[in-house]
This record gives sequence, C-alpha cells and structure tokens, in this order.
Amino acid sequence: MSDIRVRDIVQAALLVAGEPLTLERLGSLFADEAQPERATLLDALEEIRIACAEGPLELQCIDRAYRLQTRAEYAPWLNRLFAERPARYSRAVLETLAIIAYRQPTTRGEIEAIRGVAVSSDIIKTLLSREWIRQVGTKEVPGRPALYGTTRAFLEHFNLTSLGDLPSLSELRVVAVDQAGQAAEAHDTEAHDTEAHDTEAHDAEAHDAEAHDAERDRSEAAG
Amino acid sequence: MSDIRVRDIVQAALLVAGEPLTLERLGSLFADEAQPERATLLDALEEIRIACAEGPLELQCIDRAYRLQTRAEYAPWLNRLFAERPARYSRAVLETLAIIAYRQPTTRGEIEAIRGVAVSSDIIKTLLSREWIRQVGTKEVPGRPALYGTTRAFLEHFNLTSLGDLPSLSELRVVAVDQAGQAAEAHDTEAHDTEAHDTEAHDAEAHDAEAHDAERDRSEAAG
Amino acid sequence: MSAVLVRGEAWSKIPDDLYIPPDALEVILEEFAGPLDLLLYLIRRDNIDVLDIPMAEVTRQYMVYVEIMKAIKLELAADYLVMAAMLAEIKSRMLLPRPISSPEEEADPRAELVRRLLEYERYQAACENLDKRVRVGRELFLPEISMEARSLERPLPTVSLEDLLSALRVVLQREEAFAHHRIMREPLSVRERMTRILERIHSDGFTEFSGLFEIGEGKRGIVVTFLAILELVRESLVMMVQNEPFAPIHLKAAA
Repeated sequence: MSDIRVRDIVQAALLVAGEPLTLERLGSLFADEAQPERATLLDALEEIRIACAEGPLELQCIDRAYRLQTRAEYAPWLNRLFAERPARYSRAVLETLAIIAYRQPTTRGEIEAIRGVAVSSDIIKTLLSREWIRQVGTKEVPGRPALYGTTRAFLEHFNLTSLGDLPSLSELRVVAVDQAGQAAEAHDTEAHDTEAHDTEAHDAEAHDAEAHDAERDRSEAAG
Repeated sequence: MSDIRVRDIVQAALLVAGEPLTLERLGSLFADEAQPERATLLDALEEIRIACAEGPLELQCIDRAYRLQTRAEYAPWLNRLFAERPARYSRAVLETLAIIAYRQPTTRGEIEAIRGVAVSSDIIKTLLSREWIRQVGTKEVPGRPALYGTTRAFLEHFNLTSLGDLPSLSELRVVAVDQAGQAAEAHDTEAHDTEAHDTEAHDAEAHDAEAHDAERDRSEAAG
Repeated sequence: MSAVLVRGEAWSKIPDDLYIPPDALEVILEEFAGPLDLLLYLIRRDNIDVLDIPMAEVTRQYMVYVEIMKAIKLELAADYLVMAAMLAEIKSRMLLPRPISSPEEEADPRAELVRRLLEYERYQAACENLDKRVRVGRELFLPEISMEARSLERPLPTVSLEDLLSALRVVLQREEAFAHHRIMREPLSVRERMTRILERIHSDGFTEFSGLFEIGEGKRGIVVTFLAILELVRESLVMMVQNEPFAPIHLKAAA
C-alpha cells in the first residue's frame, strides 16, 4: 500500500466526501504517525487542480474548504441526467383549454356550464402560466368575470396557423356521436389515467383539485 | 463546447449520478441529434476504465449499469472521513441473506429449515428495509408464504456484477479450506468463529451429490 | 476473535473450575446462530468426521451447552430443545441392533442430521464469503460530486392536438347527453377574431372601428371581422360609440 500517494488519498476523499473538506479534515484522514505537512496537502491539492484541467471536474475552494465539482459547461448534459419526466396535464385542464379555444372569448362560468363541473382556479392558472391562454377582457355582468382567449403560443405549440385549422365542432360532433359507444368505455379508463398523472404532478394542490374534478367527471360520464 | 468529448460527459455523469448508469441512461444525456452509438459509449467507458487505473477510482459494472467507486485499498483513509461506522449485521441476518441469495425465490420456512432455527420477522424486516431483498411473489401452498429474492441494491452494496459473481456453494468449500489461514489474519475484526470450522477440511469427494445440488442452486440463483 | 479460543478451551468439559463473567458467557453463547451452528461447532472442535458422528458423545456435549444456557437464563430458543430431542432419538436408534439379514443396509439414523449439517455448513460458508466481500460504505465509497449550474426546472408537459381534440370530444359527448348548451354557432374564425379584437380594444381604450379591418385580408376577412364585432356587441362585450351621424365609429370595452 506504500504506492498510494497523499495526492490520491486527498483526491479520493474529495470525490466521496459529499461536502467541502478543510485542510484539517484532509489531514485527519492520515494516522498520526503518517500525518502529512500542511504544505504537502496544499501541493497535493495543486496537483489535483492541474490534473483536473483535462477532465470534467474542477477544484473549488469555498471558505477554506475544498471540493471537486463538475464544470458548468457540462450542465446541459448533466441536467438531462436528472431531468424528471414531464408531468401530464389532467383531462380537466385539456377540456378547459379546448373549450376556451372553441368558445373564446369566454369566462370560467361558461366553461363550467359546458363541463358541468367547477373549474378550479388552479386549472386556469396552469393554462395562464403556460401562456396558452390569457385574459383578453372582462365580461360586463355582475362579478365582472375575466374573459379568456387563446394565444399565439397556443397556436405555436399545436402547430396551427390559425384557429381555423382546428376541425369544426360539427365535424367533431359527427365523430363523437359515431364513437359514443366505444368512447364511453374509453373515457372510463382515461379518467383513471388522469388520476394517475395527478399523483406524479408537481403541483399537488392543483392536481388535487383536478383529481377531484376527474372523479366527478367520471361519475357523470357513468351516470 | 465542441471540445467536450463523449468520454468526459460520460465520466461527469458517472461522478454525479449517485447510482449506476445503464448505457440507455448514458445515451439519454445527449440531445437526439447528437446521440452517440452504443459502441461509442462502450469505447468511452473503456477509456475511462483505463484512465482510472492511475487514480483512486475504478469502473465497476453492476447488473448492466456502470459506476465509479473507490478502490478497496483506500478504505483505511476514507473510513476516517466518515464518523459513522459502517453498520454491522448479525450472523442471523447475514446467513438469512446468503440463503436468499443462493436459493431465491425462497420462503421464510425454507430458510428456517436450513438454519434449524426460527427466522424472526426482525431479520426479514432488516433485509427488506435495506432493500437487499424484496418479496417477489407468494408460494402457492397453504398459508401462501411470501417468496423473497435479492434486489439490484443488494448487487450494488456487495459490489456484484450479477448473482453469477457469487462463488457456487461447492466452490466455496474449497476456497474456505485453502484460504482459511490468510482469511483469519486479513479480517481480524470481521472474523467469525465459523472460520474455525472451515479450517477442518472434510472429504469433498464424499459429497458429490451435494456439490451437484450446489451447482444447480447457483445456476438457479443466477438465472 | 478470542471467543473462539475461550470456547475451545473453556467449554470442552463441564466448567466447574472455570470462571467467566456471566455477561461474557452470554455473549459467547448468544453468538451461536442456532442449534445446527452449535452442533457444527462441537463437531469441528473435536475433529469429528461429520459422516460418522459419535452420537453419544456429541449429544452429551450438546446437552452441556444447553444446560449452561438454561442455567444463566439465556432466552433459549425452542429450536435448541427440539434438536436435543432429535439427538436423543438418533442416539437411541443407534443402540438398537440392526437387522443383519436385510440385503440393503438400513438407512443410518444419522443420515438426515448429516444432510442438514452439511447443507447448513454450505450456507455458512456462503454467508462468510458474502460478509468478506468488499462493500459499499465499508471498503468502497461512491463519488458524490456536486454539479455546477444544476437546473431544477421540470420540463413542461407537451400536449398533442389529438389529446386536445379527444378532450373536446368527451365534452361534446357529455353535451349530447345533457343538451343544455350548444357550444357555439359561429365559425371558429369569428371566435378567434373576437379574441383578437377584444385584446386590441382592451389595450387601446377607444379603437377606431375602421382600424380593425385589414384590407389585405380580402372580402372574407372583412366579413369575419365584421361578424366578430357584431357578436361582441351582441354579447355586450364591447360598446360601439358614434358621436354624430357619419362620424368615425369607435369601439370600447364594455364598462
């Protein structure tokens, strides 16, 4: 074991410590009789700094403690390592978006009347923060509800030149009626899907509300 | 950033991932258009393996996933880095684990039959909570006992590329006899009284049938 | 481990002359992982051939240990007593004369015990081997490098047009079932134009009517814009203002 150098030990410690290490802490790795000089440790650190230059790591000194970290240039690749799978929007969100697209400018109350269930403010917030809808005015009725319409970002995401590219409702209706039989079954399983996505979604509150909606939707579809 | 090589990215990922990475996962670091070939990734891993030879790390493959780890020779120094002593497990826990590893899928009843003593639920709980074993099914006999098998975390913890890395039960006896002397010295803190048993060679040929069973056990365990 | 030595030396006979602090004794005895472990220890200690166990002697020694365990009130697993009974039974069967006339030799009463001892011994060796392996956190350590410029952004969900339309179909089906509402009468282009006009009116305050028309759009575009304005007025979303006949018409978000 005599061929293990101080520098290798210091490097191993920096790699596995999980936190910055001071010179004192690095010294404490060695048995009392083999305790290296401070200067030896500093030399070892300098050697490590130079050796790193070729690889993805760099030596960083934070408040008299040292750590190895990946260079910032590697972030684009490494971020993919930790990228979580994108969440999925619940059916409630998609239905609301579809109704806004076809019925814009429209209010939350109108959407609720069509969907037959409450539209939580989280659903609207989700769509607003995604910049797929925006408030285009207020309706002059008691309560002055916000009027929502779709945006350019919406067209871009769905690769539409204009809303006119969407199939007309009457076209959809024909398909819908034709498929009503199968779809009624399919909807049931989709509703389950929705709930499953909700559990992995980032905004627990938003999705609680949506899961609740999904639950209600489902019982209506069944009824 | 064009000077960043695939090899550096792979190395950076292995250093930060905190778990073994499969080739698929390594490939997913790259944008679709820059996706390297499988062979390129394997070359990169081979380069890393060779480059590591000088330093404190080594490349290890666990169940078709790769990780970097410190060489065992560095343990004396690195153990001083961590205040917490590595957990020690009782003979009962380790024997149970060994039996599960070699005989999986197996039930508590089968383990008890081999050990000649009741296996407490604490032992099973300890192994389950370490995630070294998990329930892989139930045996279709009265009482429907749980069938246990080892996990990927087990392979990771014991530094096994696969279950096939474990020596067969018949091999083990020969090794135990050959190495009994050194083993007793090398692992003074880990030594068990069982080593005393092993120094007593017994007639291996007399147990052909046993050895055959052992071989079969192992291939089952590996399969 | 000194325990082996202590056991080897101390427990070969009944310990009349022996002094071991009771705590230490417990530690030693607790180290046996079970009756098979104890039995294997006795066999190995005395260099006994497993295939030819002198049952009387081994049983006697086993019982000495069990008695000590009982004496120091060690919580004795029932399995130790089961084994004691088994040993006694084998011993007594060994004492019975074997029928010489039998062509095949009758099975050795010890056979099952030997099988179990050998099997258990194999797993003990496996256990020991496992325990000796280098392990994470004991001999091996894993790099834990922090990442510079790590971003915690979660990718936003993507939705396909098909997802959107299928959501709408569900709404339409429900609507067919309940039929309180007609989602819309106007062509989409009019609806879209209503949104655009509202946006402009909203941001500009008073907006000149004629400024809303893009001549470049042609007749169809002009009609769509005109219908959109009429619909907005009908839904009371905008107000039209004209100060005097033939003066410019202005639009304003309904106040």
